[in-house]
Amino acid sequence: MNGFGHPVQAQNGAPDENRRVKKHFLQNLSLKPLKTMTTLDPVILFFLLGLFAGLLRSELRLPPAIYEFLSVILLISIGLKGGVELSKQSFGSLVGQMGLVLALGFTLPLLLYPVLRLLGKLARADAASLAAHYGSVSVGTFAAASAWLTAHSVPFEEYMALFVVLLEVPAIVVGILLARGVSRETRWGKLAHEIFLGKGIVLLAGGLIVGWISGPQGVEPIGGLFFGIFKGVLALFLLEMGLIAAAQAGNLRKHGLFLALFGIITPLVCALIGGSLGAAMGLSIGGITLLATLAASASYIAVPAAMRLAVPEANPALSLTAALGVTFPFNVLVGIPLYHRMAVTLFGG
Amino acid sequence: MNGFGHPVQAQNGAPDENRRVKKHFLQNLSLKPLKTMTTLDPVILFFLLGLFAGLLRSELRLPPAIYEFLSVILLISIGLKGGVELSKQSFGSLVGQMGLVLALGFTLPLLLYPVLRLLGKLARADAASLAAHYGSVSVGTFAAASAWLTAHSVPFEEYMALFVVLLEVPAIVVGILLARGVSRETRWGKLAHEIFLGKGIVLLAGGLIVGWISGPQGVEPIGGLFFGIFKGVLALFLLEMGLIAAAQAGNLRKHGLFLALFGIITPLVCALIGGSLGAAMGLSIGGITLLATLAASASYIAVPAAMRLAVPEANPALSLTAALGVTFPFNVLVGIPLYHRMAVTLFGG
Amino acid sequence: MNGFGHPVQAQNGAPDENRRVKKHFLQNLSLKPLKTMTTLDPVILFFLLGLFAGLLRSELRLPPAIYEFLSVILLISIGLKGGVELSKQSFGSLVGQMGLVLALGFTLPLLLYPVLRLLGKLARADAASLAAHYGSVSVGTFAAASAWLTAHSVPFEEYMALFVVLLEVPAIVVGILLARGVSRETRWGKLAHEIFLGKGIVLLAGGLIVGWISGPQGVEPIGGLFFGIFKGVLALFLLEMGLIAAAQAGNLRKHGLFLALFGIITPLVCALIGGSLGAAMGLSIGGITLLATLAASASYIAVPAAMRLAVPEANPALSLTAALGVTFPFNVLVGIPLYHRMAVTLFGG
Amino acid sequence: MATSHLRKLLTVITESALEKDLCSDLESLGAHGYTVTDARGKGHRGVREAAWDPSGNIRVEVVCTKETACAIAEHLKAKYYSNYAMILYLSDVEVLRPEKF
Amino acid sequence: MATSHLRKLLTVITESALEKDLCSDLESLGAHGYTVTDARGKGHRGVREAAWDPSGNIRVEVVCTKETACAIAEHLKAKYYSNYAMILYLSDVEVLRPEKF
Amino acid sequence: MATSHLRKLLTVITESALEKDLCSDLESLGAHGYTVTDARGKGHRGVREAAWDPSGNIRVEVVCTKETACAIAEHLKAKYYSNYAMILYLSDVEVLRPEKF
Ligand SMILES: Nc1ncnc2c1ncn2[C@@H]1O[C@H](COP(=O)(O)O)[C@@H](O)[C@H]1O
Ligand SMILES: Nc1ncnc2c1ncn2[C@@H]1O[C@H](COP(=O)(O)O)[C@@H](O)[C@H]1O
Ligand SMILES: Nc1ncnc2c1ncn2[C@@H]1O[C@H](COP(=O)(O)O)[C@@H](O)[C@H]1O
Ligand code: NA
Ligand code: NA
Ligand code: NA
Repeated sequence: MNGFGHPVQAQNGAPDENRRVKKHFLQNLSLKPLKTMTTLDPVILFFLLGLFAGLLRSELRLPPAIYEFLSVILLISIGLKGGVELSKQSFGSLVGQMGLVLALGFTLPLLLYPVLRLLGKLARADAASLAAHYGSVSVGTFAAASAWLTAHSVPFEEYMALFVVLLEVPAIVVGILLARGVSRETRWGKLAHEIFLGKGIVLLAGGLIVGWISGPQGVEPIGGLFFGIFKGVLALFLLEMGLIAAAQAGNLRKHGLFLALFGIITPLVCALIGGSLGAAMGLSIGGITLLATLAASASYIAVPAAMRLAVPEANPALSLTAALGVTFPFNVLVGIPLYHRMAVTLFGG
Repeated sequence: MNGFGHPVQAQNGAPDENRRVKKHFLQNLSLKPLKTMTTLDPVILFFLLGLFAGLLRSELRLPPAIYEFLSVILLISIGLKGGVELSKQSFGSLVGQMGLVLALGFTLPLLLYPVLRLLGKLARADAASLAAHYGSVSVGTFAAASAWLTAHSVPFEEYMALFVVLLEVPAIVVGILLARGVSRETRWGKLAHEIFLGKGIVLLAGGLIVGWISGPQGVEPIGGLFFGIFKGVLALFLLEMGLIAAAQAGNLRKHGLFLALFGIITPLVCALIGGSLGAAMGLSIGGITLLATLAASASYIAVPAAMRLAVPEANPALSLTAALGVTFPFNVLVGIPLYHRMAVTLFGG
Repeated sequence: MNGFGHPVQAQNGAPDENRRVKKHFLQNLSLKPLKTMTTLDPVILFFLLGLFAGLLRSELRLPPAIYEFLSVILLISIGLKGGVELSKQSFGSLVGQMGLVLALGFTLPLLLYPVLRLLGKLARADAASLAAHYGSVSVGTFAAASAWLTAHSVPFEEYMALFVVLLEVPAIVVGILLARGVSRETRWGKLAHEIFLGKGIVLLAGGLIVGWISGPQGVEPIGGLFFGIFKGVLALFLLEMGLIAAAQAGNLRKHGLFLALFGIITPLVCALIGGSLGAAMGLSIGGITLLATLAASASYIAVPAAMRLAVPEANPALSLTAALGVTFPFNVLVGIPLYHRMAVTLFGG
Repeated sequence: MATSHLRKLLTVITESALEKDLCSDLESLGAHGYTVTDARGKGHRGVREAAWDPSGNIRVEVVCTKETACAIAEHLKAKYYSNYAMILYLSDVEVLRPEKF
Repeated sequence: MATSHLRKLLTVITESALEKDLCSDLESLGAHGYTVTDARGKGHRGVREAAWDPSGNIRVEVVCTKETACAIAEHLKAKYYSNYAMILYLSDVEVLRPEKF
Repeated sequence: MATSHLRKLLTVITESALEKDLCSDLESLGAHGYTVTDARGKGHRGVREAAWDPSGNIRVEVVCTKETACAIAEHLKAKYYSNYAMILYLSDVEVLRPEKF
């Protein structure tokens, strides 16, 4: 095969084979330092590429329309996939899990807020906003985690896309209440509109519903776009996310050590909470890993938009720097494999 | 299979199986109201998603560049597909059909104009413009109809993309003549340029020619983009069209009942005319359905652009509201299956 | 098969079969003039479509974001493909070839500069800038040439994407030295940053590295986007390039015959030099053709950007008109098959 | 052009996130229209890049009477200045059809 | 900046569909150049969204002499005002190289 | 709006390729901020189309004191005018918070 017109060989090569071959090749070259990278998925390599290009102030900038396009495909793909799997479940059996996941979404920001106020000495609005960001979830991180599990042949409950939708909203509500209190007149109607009809929820939930109604064979004809090129789209998306994360580095220097520490310790703690809940819910190791990752991830789309309008006195640089500049890279590069190891070690009996 | 990297199962699952399984699943849930949706293609569900998101004033907006990108792929795909099938026909055998289709394109606006003047009491320019919109065709509707036929395993004459090109232009000429008369000095040269070198015709006719020259195996290497992800692209396109259609709803309230009625009755009548012509031309049931759909569809790209420059005193809100806000959704949601039923009932002997 | 949802038949139809069938069909139609086109790849037909649409001043304009998106995919695809093949080579065996290719990159502009000064009577800055453009390479031309070789079943050294990266830079350095001399204070640090961290190099070299680390099976999951739809993406890209090339036609009339001649003769001479080097390096016929094409191609992305900032007094219209308006179309339409014939004739023993 | 009339052009540059709210404010304060373009820039609150959607700016123009312009300016100052990246300036323009503004 | 000169800046906001015609009008009426940006907005003819291409606005700027500006304004008023969404305003600007405008 | 203050608005239209250099020039010459939008246009150096990235224009606005505006204008004239497509004009604007500009 010597052209670009055809997909690369061995569509059915087992991933284990894959890693074995790769290791073999790298050993022959005796490039030792690269050896630690042998488990790196190409999508992660693209994230690193974006990160380095950004840190070195490369000219590389993707037009915002491309970023939008990629994220639209990602959101719909994840929703569709989840919806298809949902269509195989009896809905009743999930109601319990859904309730627990919602409770997780309300609890996490409530746990984080006092830490931020007392240890971080942050102003009320800033603490509430950060708590909301970290109580909610990042779809990009979820996509990276699913891809990682797939690449490592770890099965998981595919319907977990539903949990992404469920976890997105509660932290926003809690965050606003923490910042404003119940007394003050927050325009909840307008806010609910803003949150539930934001791009993320509409596409994710829309994809879920379409996938759920259509079922496995129903979505097959649209699978070329939403499944066939999914991982390539994820690679480009992570390239862009690398560039965006790098752009936060400047702020990081400004806002000091606290953000860096918070951005790394919080996901570790949240992952433990999320993973424990997953184990209690009886999820598989893959499912536990995913729920841990969701708990560990911080929103950088839905929550910033909602907070900007509802709690404008919170400094958006603080939360974006932590969520995009620290936690996103940490989760993608270190967290996901770590949370998997944690799931195996703690709950893998 | 538990990842995103691979297309969903059962590439060769027969569509009937597909629907049976889906029905089964929904009955088990005993969600009766959903049962009417069992024939809904996911692409239609995406249209509904866009429509609802738009009507609920969601934040969801795709950048114009994405809309352009999707429509470029759609136009080329349809052209290519048609051209490939054309390459299997002897050209001579089609000349007769082409003549009849052109005649249809000149006749429809002439039939609609008096109705709009007398019943609709519209000003000359407005009546002429609406007649031109409905005499011409919508490529998006054609794509949705082809996808519907394919999903329902109804074969059709694939070279009909040629008819899309043929039907696009005559109504514009008639519309301008109706508005301006022959006497006044319309700059026909400039207009012809505008029409024949507009985006739609160039890409559709260009795709036709490329497909026709290249033949089935020639286009195969570019099939990944133009055929492999076609239906996913159509789904995204219809999502966007749903948003755009919803945005016309405000105008609809303003311009009242007449537009709504006109936007629903006209396609029904035109479908009957188009379907009858298809039957007279000896097309298959699928072909009759498609020609009926083409006749029933209203242009929202080529004609608005041409009318805006050639007949500027016509109110563009009138025709866009009817074409995009009423007729497009009507055709996509109700019309296509209806025209197929009509074709089977009337001409299916 | 009567739908859009599935790729066109005969995924495994041999290209020879393909051409035979096409010829057959065209003979039946007895459309003699088209017969010369039987070797035209659809991607080339799309380039012609763009060229004609542009020359006829069509409305067709793709948004810049689409152009960016297509070129990002192209650059990464080429890099990935090259990197994967690189991972199969022992690196040591390539160092010699890499040195020779670098030497070619330094030599070509030095050969072209005196010709431009003496024969072309160009000002120093203009001569240096044109020399830099033609000494460097065009990634679009490389993609078109690889696609041509693949379509004609000519095998080549896939790792040549590495040579694209190597050839991109030296001519820029030489061009700036020719324009400025060594003495004057050129801000080399800033320039190096500009060049090495420009979009083209980052994506191409980034793709190379990712492909090289990941190996054949590693990149397989992202192959849907980067290989599966590659040729379709190339077709759209060339459509756009046709439009851009046509837009240079106006300048061509202004700057006269010299540019036209230079834009055609230079690639011929450079192809001979590049092809000879390829033969000396022991490349296959396909590899010789590709190196000849690279030498023959002129940069229209990296070099213009660098020259605009480093040698602003050079008239950018001169080099862009020659590179985009003459040489790119010449190479894509005439050059590539010619260089292949040359490789077969001169070095095909 | 004997019939030209003086009006104010108010230009606001601010975060894209505010577009919806800002435009409805403008209308309720008496502007008969507005024009929005996407922008990027730098100010006291740092670089705003437009690399992804919410990180960009918008540039909003309103042609209106002096009174309306001042009312809008005061309102924006009170409502947004302390928490949002925003600048605002006014200039004199001549228009042909005063009834439109 | 002792050498600055007064010119008029004419700004036109109108439907994207007019770009080609409008620009050739500007040139034939004596403008030495123009600048176009994409825009969206709202006016007497309703919201113009730019969600898809032809539904958007363009914002065209011309720096020119007072006479040219008035000639263009009158021409646009006569040719486009009654049928197209369009506004137009003029302001005073200083330029460095008067021969360019 | 008793508290408005006069400043200069400097508008530069030039090739996109210059964005980075131009913006750092502006900052080093004392501008407290700037706003950039993408544009296309035509001038003495021909049509600039934005069909692909580097062929487009940018439109840069700076609100600043008269002195800073003149310094920037002189600098740009000296550094870029002879080799780049560029125009530049100045107008008077009123701002609310003079300390920002
Ligand atoms: N002096 C200035 N001239 C032009 N635009 C400015 C200026 N200062 C700020 N801006 C714009 O206004 C936005 C918000 O400003 P700020 O609130 O100062 O961060 C910036 O992102 C710039 O786009
Ligand atoms: N008062 C105004 N201030 C700023 N822009 C306006 C104003 N009125 C109208 N426009 C712009 O001009 C376009 C056409 O206006 P109109 O013809 O009134 O619909 C609108 O879509 C707006 O972008
Ligand atoms: N008279 C003018 N009015 C408005 N914009 C202009 C004018 N002249 C030039 N421009 C803009 O400035 C850019 C560079 O101008 P030039 O250096 O004359 O080619 C052009 O591409 C236009 O966008
Ligand atoms: Na979280
Ligand atoms: Na019709
Ligand atoms: Na070369």
